[in-house]
Amino acid sequence: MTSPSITASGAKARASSSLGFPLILLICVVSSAVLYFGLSQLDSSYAFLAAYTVLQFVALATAWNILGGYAGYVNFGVAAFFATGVYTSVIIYKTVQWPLLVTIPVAAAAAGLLGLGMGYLTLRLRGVFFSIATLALAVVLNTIVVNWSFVGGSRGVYVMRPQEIILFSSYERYLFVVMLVLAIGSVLIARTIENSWLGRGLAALKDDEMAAECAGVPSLRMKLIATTISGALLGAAGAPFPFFVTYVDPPTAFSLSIAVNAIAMPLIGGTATWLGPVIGALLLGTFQQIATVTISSALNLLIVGVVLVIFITVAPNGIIGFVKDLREKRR
Amino acid sequence: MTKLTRRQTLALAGSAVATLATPALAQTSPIKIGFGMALTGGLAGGGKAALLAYQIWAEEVNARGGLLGRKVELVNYDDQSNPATVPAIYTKLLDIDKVDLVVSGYATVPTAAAMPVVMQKGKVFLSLFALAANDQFRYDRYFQMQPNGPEAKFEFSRGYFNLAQNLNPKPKTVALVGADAEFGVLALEGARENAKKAGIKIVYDRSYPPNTMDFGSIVRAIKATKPDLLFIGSYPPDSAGMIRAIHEVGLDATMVGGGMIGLQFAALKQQLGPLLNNVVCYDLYTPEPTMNFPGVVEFLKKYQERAEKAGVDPLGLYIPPFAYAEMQILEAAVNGVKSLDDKKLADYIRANSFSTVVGDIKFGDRGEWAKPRILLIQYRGIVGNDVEQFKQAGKQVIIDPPQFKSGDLVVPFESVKR
Amino acid sequence: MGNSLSIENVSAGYGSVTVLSDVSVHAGDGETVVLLGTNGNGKTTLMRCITGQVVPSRGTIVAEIDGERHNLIGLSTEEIVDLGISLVPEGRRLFPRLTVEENLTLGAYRQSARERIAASMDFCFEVFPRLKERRTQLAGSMSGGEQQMLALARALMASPKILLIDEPSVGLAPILVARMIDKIAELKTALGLTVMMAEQNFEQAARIANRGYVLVHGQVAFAADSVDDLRNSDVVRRLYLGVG
Amino acid sequence: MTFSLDLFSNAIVSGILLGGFYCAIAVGITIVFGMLDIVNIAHPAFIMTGGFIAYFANTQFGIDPLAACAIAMIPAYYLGRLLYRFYNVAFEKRGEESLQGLAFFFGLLFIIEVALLLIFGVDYRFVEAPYIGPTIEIGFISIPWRLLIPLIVGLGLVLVIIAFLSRTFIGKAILAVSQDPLALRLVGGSPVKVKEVAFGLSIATAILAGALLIIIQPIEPSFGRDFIGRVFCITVLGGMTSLPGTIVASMILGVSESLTSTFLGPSWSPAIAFGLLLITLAVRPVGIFGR
Repeated sequence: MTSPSITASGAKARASSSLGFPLILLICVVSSAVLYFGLSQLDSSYAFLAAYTVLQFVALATAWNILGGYAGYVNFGVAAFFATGVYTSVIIYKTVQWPLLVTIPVAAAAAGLLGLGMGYLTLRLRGVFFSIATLALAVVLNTIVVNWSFVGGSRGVYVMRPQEIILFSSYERYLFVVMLVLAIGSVLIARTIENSWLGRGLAALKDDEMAAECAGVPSLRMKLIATTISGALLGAAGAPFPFFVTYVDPPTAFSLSIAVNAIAMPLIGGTATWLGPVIGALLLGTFQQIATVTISSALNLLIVGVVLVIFITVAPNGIIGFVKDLREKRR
Repeated sequence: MTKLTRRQTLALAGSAVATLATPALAQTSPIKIGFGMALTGGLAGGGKAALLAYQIWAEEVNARGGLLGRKVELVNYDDQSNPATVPAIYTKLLDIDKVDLVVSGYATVPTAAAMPVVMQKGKVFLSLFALAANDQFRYDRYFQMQPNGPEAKFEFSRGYFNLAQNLNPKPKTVALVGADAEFGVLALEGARENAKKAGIKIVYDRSYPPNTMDFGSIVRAIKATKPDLLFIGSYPPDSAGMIRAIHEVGLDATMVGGGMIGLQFAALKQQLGPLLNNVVCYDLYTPEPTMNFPGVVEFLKKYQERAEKAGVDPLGLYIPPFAYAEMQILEAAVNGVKSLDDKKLADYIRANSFSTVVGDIKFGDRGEWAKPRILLIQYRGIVGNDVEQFKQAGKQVIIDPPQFKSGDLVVPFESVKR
Repeated sequence: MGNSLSIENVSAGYGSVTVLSDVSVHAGDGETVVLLGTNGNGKTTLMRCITGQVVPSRGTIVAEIDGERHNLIGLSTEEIVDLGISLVPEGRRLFPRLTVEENLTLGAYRQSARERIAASMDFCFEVFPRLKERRTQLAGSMSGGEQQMLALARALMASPKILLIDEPSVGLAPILVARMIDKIAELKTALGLTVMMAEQNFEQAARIANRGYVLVHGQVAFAADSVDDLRNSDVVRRLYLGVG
Repeated sequence: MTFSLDLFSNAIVSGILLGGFYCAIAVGITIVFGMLDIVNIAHPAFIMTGGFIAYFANTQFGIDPLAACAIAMIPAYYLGRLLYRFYNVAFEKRGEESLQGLAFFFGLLFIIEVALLLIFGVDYRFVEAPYIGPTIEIGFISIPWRLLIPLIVGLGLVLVIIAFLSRTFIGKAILAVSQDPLALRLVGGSPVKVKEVAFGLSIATAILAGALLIIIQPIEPSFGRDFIGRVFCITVLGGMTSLPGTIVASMILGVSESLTSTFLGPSWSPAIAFGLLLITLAVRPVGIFGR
């Protein structure tokens, strides 16, 4: 019963890889260049900051999807990894003051390590147990940060942006470019995983873990790789955050809205392929950004909730799945 | 009404001609004041009340004919109590909406997140209840409305320990307890120092996490140390929880209270009612005769009439007068320099003293009030749970500082066992 | 007033895998019909088709209950059970963390059965005194034989007209298999049931069957009008009796 | 912190009192999440709804908060059934309940929370009742009625539900569906109908739990989020499907939080509770009472 579905997802993966990697890379580079110069034309740092927020969600949604979408392991503890990135950044800022570009890999490594550790601890758990364990992890980390005065503890910590930044006319632009690179990097990594033995293995696990194990898929190793990469990318996306808000306290770094968005966006876009989270994040992120500055009341959140529920109900496989269904029907 | 407004407008417009190159255009386009405000999430209670105060001010100003002959328009967005939304909100306000002036949202976190954006544009920045937010930035166009003074953390407990020190017999021990969040930690830090200075021994010193449900075990642990004084640095839900637990466990001490956020709000006053008797707490304004600044009664009346419809605190004693005063300062400064130039405005605000509904304000180091004015009040004669009684004088007696004092400290605090 | 079951030209499978092709099987009023065949030849799938767990890709399944004809295809499992067709499923599928008594009570889920729970339970305890002894024990903690008894008793609680039994002998010691088959025969006579039983154990099944079918690779390889015909058929001899 | 018998016994009592309340908030989750496999993370939002119903009835009509919510449990039960029917058609029938269903409840959590915010505003709300305030003294142990009532009602609620599940036919069917939905169909029961009843029951318990919450402390709409973790933690610790397990797990959580906050300092108590959960999941993933 399982072998047909494994081959099916394998076929799907091959189909999406019909666009070669160099071509995708080229598209990314060209589109980001267009985006950058397009935003520059607007002559406003608002565009860059708004885009930063949206791109941060692209990175988070993509990173979450590596474990949640491909392997079907729902990570509720996105905030734990994001905050690990945030606080690694804070620690580096308060001690050695390395530049952001050096901070990001360190933050990614720290969050990746956390992912590996969490994987060892919890990956034997199936389904919702795993999800709850990740939620607990976020609470435990939150408590540790609250009690750790060096990183500001519960009072929070100020992070000053550097005065000058080479090559860029403003720090907002710099932050934007950093997040753009992180988002594209995450997407490329996710896409590479999807088309590799790892992606096919994870898809098999998602279909039927027991059968996959019987068929010789090294499930634990695969899941550990997936949690590590997913965690690292989530952490990397958190590293620039202190410089974005300049003041970080635990409720901000462990914010529920981060977790909600990182999960809702892939679901709205579609979890099966790398494109789903990207579309979901672009749509929902942009929508939230617009709603914040237009509706700007409690209704804003209400609308996000309603949109989410409607989408989930009408298009349960996300936008990607919906479009695919439409095409198949037409055929 | 219309006639009056027009006449006023013309009168003010005359003065504006001197500074503005295009007075005709200026008359048609309003002065936009932008800010993000917490209308949802954890800070929304304060945020919505502050927004109402701003709105009352804007209506009044417009009824008087506006600022510099131009109407005033508030442009505000909901920051959802989430600092991550703030940088984008302020850049939108400044770049896209082209607001003329900005003020901060409610509380520290959103203020801090707005700082880099505001600083980059060189805007004058009045902030509302942001604790020591400028200590790091050292921005010279920043002014803060909460009367903490430059050394905020000591102020929340200064009056408390001053009074304690002078009691006879002098209290020997103090228990410190507070919420594990920004304010609680800060208030406790200050209390620790003040206790040391006053020569009072700390016998319990712990913080509890936000969302703690049961304070019984904490209060019991405190009671076991038999402190003479109990100083609390808490947030709204836990302020109520602590006071209830104190009565339930039966903790008696010379003085109980201190830095409890939430007791200033109608909801908690009403709920705790008689349990508040003899509790001491920091406050910023209470309707005592010593605080009868010009305009404050009228403002509160207007606010209280509209509070229910706006779904905000029905008394509005804590944040709204200061939010209103903030706008009064902005108004006075704009009228003073007859321009919207940020540098001139900042220089003017720094140099002058302002008469507002919360008294005379002069700014000092880092944009904090030059002289701190945190009040220590004591609840007296609270009967039942009627919220109206808190509008009267004599219920929230000011016991410190001396110049606003309206009554003497009454000791000891005795728990009500029912 | 007959209770019979007619399966005509049924094909079914899972996804792209076809398990049954063009199977026609019939059980007349009061008959005991046995489906023979080794593992993986489609007996369980056929049972699932009858009980609505698998929807056939083609063919018809019609049950006649008290003279009234019902088309079973398209009905849900619970609707089919509600008509008076009970299945003792492969692997028994008891509620392991409920007691014997609770399992039996739930067996009488049908509206018409619920009214006589007490009487049905008394009957079951009479037939299976062992269950009475263990009435408060959790079903999951009993031995295989006891569990099979409970599964059978639970199916009877629904007061069925047609009883389907899928592999009652699996996992049981030979002596228990014989006893179980005896019980089925006894119940069938007592209650006037129409029985369709899938079984691997030819000798035991043959003791109580009126007729039989042999399923091989999802097709009816042989349909016998009597037990003797079965015993003499080449297919059966090849499959079961080790005669070549 | 120095140890004393007085403190220790009071901490235990406090923990048990708190545990009683935890029972009431967790019982609904144990039913839907543990037994029916529905990850209703919007459950805390229903608890908040209950709290605000109590608030509304109490301030507008002077009705006792518990009485108000006891009445409200009836419409809540039917609302819950309706909600499940929608969930079933939209997600379970399509076999997409795990991920999409989760997101659905996420969205619902937001919608309810904001709806409460729009109706009741952002201020902390509270109720008045004769049992809020007084305390019983037994020797050196003090028991506030404010916490004792939730303990009694919370435990009572769980016991009533245990009795309901083991004594009634539909109750047994709910237990059966949690063990083997297919087997239930084979005896002629419709899992959908049974789950509908159970879901309605779970929502009804949430409403009552809301009354208990607002008796214990003032609430505001977004307060419920804090419970998501705690509630699931209790259910998992208790072994998912076991209601007695839920009681024990609630007590363990309550007592461990209380002991930690008395002797180690309160700021560590959430980490202790969740640490306990992480260890349980790692060492014995089926929980204390799991089989």
